[in-house]
Amino acid sequence: MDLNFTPDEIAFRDEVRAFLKDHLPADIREKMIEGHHPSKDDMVRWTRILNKKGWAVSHWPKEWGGTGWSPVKQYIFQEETMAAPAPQLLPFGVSMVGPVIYTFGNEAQKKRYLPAIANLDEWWCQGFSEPGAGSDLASLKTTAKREGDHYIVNGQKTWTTLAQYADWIFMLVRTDPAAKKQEGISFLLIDMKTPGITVRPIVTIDGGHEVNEVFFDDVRVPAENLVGQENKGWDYAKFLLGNERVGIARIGMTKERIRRVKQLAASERDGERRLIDDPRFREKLAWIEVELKALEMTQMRVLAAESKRERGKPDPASSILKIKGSELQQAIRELALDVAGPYAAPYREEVEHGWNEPPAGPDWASTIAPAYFNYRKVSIYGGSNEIQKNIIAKAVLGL
Amino acid sequence: MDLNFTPDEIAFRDEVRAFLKDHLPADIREKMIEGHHPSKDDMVRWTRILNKKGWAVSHWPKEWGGTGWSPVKQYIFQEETMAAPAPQLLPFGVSMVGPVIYTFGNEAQKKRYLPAIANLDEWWCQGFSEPGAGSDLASLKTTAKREGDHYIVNGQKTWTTLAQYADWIFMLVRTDPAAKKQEGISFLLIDMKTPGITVRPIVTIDGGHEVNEVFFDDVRVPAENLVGQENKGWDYAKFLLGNERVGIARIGMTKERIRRVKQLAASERDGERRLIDDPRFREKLAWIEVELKALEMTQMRVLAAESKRERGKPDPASSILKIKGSELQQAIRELALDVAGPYAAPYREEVEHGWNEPPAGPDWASTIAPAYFNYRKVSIYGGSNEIQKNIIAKAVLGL
Amino acid sequence: MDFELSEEQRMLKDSVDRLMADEYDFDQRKKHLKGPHGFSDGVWSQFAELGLLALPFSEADGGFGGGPIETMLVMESLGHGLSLEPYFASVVLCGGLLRHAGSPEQRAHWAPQIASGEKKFAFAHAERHSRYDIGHVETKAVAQDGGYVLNGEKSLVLNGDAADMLIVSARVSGGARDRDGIGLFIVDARAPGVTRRGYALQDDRRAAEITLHNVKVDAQHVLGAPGKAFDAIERTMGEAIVAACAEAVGCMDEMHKQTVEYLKTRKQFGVTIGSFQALQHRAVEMFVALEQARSITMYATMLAASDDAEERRRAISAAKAQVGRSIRFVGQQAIQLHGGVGMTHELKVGHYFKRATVIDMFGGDADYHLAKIADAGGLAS
Amino acid sequence: MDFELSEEQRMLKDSVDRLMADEYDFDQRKKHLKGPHGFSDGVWSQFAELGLLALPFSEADGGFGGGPIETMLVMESLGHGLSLEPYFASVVLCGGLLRHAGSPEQRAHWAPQIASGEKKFAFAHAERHSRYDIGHVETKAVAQDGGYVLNGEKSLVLNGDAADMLIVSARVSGGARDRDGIGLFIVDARAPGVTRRGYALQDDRRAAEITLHNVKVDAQHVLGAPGKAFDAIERTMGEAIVAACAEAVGCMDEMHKQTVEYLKTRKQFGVTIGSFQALQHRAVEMFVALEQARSITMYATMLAASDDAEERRRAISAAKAQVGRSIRFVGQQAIQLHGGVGMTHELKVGHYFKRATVIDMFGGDADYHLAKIADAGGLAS
Repeated sequence: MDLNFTPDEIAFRDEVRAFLKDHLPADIREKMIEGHHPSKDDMVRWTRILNKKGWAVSHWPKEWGGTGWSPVKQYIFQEETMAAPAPQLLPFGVSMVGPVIYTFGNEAQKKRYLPAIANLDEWWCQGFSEPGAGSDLASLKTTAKREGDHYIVNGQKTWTTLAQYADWIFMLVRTDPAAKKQEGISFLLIDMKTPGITVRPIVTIDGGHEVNEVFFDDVRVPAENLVGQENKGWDYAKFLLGNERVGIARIGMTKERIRRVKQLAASERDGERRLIDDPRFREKLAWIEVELKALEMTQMRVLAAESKRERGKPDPASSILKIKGSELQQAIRELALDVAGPYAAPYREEVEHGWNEPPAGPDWASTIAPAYFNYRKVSIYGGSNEIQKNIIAKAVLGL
Repeated sequence: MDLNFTPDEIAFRDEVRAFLKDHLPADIREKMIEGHHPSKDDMVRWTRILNKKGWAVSHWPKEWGGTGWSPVKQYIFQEETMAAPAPQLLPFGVSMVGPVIYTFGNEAQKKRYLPAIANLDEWWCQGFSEPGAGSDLASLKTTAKREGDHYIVNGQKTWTTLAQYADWIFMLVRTDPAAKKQEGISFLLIDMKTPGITVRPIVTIDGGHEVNEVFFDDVRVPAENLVGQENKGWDYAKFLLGNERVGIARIGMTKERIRRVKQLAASERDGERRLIDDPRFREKLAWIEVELKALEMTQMRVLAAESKRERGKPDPASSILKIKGSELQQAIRELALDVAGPYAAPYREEVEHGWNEPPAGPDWASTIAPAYFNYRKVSIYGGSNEIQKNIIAKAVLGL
Repeated sequence: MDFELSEEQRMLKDSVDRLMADEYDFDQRKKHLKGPHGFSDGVWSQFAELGLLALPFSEADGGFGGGPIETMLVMESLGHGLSLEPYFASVVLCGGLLRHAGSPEQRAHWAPQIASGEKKFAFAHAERHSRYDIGHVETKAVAQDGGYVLNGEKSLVLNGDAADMLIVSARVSGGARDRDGIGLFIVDARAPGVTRRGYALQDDRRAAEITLHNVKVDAQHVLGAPGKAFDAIERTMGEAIVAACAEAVGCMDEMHKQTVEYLKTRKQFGVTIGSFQALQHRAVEMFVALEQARSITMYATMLAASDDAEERRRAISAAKAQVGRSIRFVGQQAIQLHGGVGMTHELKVGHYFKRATVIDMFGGDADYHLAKIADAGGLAS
Repeated sequence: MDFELSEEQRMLKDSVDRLMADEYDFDQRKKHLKGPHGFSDGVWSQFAELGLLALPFSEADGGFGGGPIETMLVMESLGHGLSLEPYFASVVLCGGLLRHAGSPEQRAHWAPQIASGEKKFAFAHAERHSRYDIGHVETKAVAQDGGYVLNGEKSLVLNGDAADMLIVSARVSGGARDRDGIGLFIVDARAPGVTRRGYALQDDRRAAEITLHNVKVDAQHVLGAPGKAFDAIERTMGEAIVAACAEAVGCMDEMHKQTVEYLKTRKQFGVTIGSFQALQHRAVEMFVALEQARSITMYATMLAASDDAEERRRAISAAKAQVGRSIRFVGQQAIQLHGGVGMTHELKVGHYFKRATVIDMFGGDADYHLAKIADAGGLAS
């Protein structure tokens, strides 16, 4: 048992750090620190910088641009980029449809799609959730009817993150309405420019536009856009959702937010006293740090065991990472709310290319309440924390 | 809306206080403050003092010794006695079987039993729970078979509080094994000296002996000891359990414990510093006080609505009193554990007539950990807090 | 001890409830929000017609002599409706200052103008580093020509952009946080030297940053004895905190109701999600947190006008602490139990969550008030 | 980064696990408790035979050179078994003092006697008002005839009544809480002037109050440089806290297992209570609290021997804080989910609850350690 990284791993970490220091554009980094969302252009720029270095799709097979890094190195890379802080790569291409295509797609599909994902030449979004389905994903109703060499797609998807920028969408569609729930589902790739697709924004409580509804009205999709076999889509979806767990605790990001909150509390004054000089505040922060350190160790334990497990079959204990990870992401944003105090109240509008002037108080305060509101989502999406507890109760505790 | 007591209520409160000051024996009061259990003799002495004053069974009908006090006065009386602190009257007679007898019993039973309850001439215990039943009370298995003018009782009761002192036990027994669960149950009064009854102590994790198992082996009970009608016992039990809610939050007792913890924290030193000078400790205590004050108001709201409600049909919202009341009883005892710190660890044995010398540290510390352990029970008994939440979900929220 | 409302109180409550029911469904509210000041002048007129704006003033001043209980009833109802009108700023805060610091002449002059809705007021008090300390005033008031000249910056002034009149706190003597030396000044919001920058808050109400540059105040517009205004500010802020607690209770009550309703109707895996025990228990825990907040708010309401300053302060801090913690729990769980749709701007529940969160940040959060109670030696008497 | 045990570590763990399985079922434990010192001399001999008592000493001193990881494995296993033997007092605490403060001669002399089980040690350190401050020493050591004379009162001395030898901390100079001026002295527990009063703890282990009246100590029994012992005490107490955390993890693991097992077998309303979702989720929350405690204990274990004192201290405080909070939650919920039977002396789960609670009170509770981390500027590097 040894907590320390090997010399090789330390050298790797230093290499990643140095790269981030030299190549993460200052304006993007600044935006991330300030708690703003990166723009589409920011995402494209950063992905291409990484792809040029060969690090954009590090966990892919080498043939398609992967690095062959060990799970530990993957972890180090992810933590360091979150801590930088750099934007997280668009997961819909890199972590979701990419692995599905290189695992279940045909050669033509691999050649057609994978390089464009790695370089963010094509922006992907995810067409899984439907209205009213929630955590019961398999209850989906969107249909794809085969007509000659096309599928005709009708239905609606929702919670489609950043669909407003998307060139492509990967979809779960029902191809056999007679089959029972999990059967009769297929996995389709659809060009967002196809006639019959309408994207409607969903504004969230923080005032942001991250998610959308996507409507499909007799959308004609070439049959060659089917991934794998017809009616086997649920298997690919499970594979994809299993992959989604990697880094789900977002420990590096929470660490970065802790540093940020410390810095803000050191800058904000209550009369003459700095907030960070309040012992109660420091103890609350210390408790978040302790829980995060414990979770980091849990993450490492899961990671260390990962190499011995079948790919695509995640450790059910990784549900802990989702539960506690999301709680801590929320806790640090709630503590930031306490730091901003009355200055959390003013609302700052997002305008075309960035933000207008902060209406009152310190510049940094305007993103605090929106982040607090927005991060309520992390215990809801990707299987709510209640669902995660059901999973652990069943799969780990045998209840 | 007016929070204040009426002048009449204030005069009453002052009268109760003055009586307690003059008549609560100093040795009993001391024992209560120190966190020891009152002995059987203490209970008898105190009940008789109250009974002499006419206050032992204040909520009973006047005919049987009641006072005719309003619900508010009943509340004041209960809070003041808890705050004194005086022992709570043995509930099994005063609050449980007494009301069942004067409501459902015949005249002979009333005359036979009620005066002896009021004066604690006869000590009662409760024979409801059975092994394995837990919160599913109606699943009881103890049988009473009619033979001539007797019932023959066989079975086992458990969690029988202070049965070691009891002269009588009131029982739920199954008189019709063919009827479904809640039907076929009768309510019997049994003399503990009847042959065939065995009491076996259950030692709890605090080392105390409060509860017992009681075994019934062909116990012959005169048929006249049946209360009300045969096979209607479940109705009487529901009536009894409804009454049990009065004062269930034990706000006066928690208030008294808060005063005690403040006093201990002011006396105990960490080096040269008193524990009460630690702001974090004081803030934790303040939070308990705030929650208790809120609960006290909730209690008063329930109480104020009480007069308009049918007797024996408690406000389902009173489940809040059980949940939060038990949480606060536990919270203040957990905070006392923090005050005692390392001196919570030594174990002090209870001996025949009191306690041996404290083994280490301050005198008061030896009851702290046992109280912490013992009070875990308050969220379990009388319908666990989980059951209470089920009740509110169904009866109040309609879920 | 009596928790019943009087006949008049019940009528008051019913009238505000009806106004909210009639004028504040979700679509109407969106329309009100587009008004010139982010609220509805029409609804504001109805407030006046119903006598709500006259409520706290004495009958001698043309009011109805309502006390904290009446204010509680109105505020809870406004919380239910998520009202956008500046009742809190104009009537509760500035009405309170007028009552506690104003001379009979000032009250006779201004109370009717607040009561009629003719003049809307705002309390320009907080400053950049005052945080929750109500004695923090750096804005200067210098005596000149029998009146005063004000210079300074006021921040987070609720209703500051729509107000006709401002009540400005400014220091005539002493250091930034001295209790002594604070004065209150009535200033026309359009007076020379007053610059306002208005903005929306997270909960759709509006506030302003206000700069005072050589603003002249006549002697007759000095509210109370200059330098001795702290007590009036403290009493007013105390009453306002309790009123805000009542509004939060209204918000939480709605969040809880909407969540329970959602649990009863939303189906997943073929059953209503309200059949899942873990969610049932969560809903019960929300209910407990709500009822605890409601109870302590009643407690503080009944003590808000007490002359025992110590008792009053503790009760107010107790209320804000409990309500603050309840706000966090009830709000977060309301969103959680609604799942994805709870996160959307299109559902009302998120708007209650935001209003309650802004209230949490008004007048001190739970930690702040727990520390106050702790420093005062605790709550229990 | 590697969480695998070495072959030797796995053998060590298996051997202690087996010993506990063989010797420590509930009935056997009751018997051990009736031994003359409240534990089993037979099991103690087996500890010695398995080499557990020699574990932390260097090979030069006749030990096995085990480090914090080996100690963690043993302590966690002892926690599973609820062992009554004074491993913690004799080997972890006093063995640690000997390692960190002893001269080669002293180590050569005493280590084999601890390792063989021949001599049982106890650390007489805490005093009436020391609470969690390990630098609080009022007991006096006065130089005399080339040795020292000790006078003072020691409290809560784990294994104090069964110990053959005591390591006593006493002050040669300075005030009650000065870091400088503390010495360590090896004293025969039956020496003239030593009075002991033994008693049981809530968790069935034993401790003693010890009075030292003119107790003479020869120069050769002074451990390390007199007056400079604080560092050795701090390192030892740090290692001991981590070892106690590991023991608590063993206890919590058992409480969680037994609770899940109970949920699977206990029936109510015709079904196993483990089918109720609210109880399932509670069991999961216990699992999360347990795994967090396990993880942070591993973290502190791996840093317990670090030469970076700041990093070491923070890691130890982090572990004790997380483990303390997990103890409260897991313990309380284990009892709650067992219902009435969980309250009884006859079920093992309550005994784990008590042991864990006593561990919580050793070396500082969660609040104490969080304050330490906060004062050090936080945890993150």
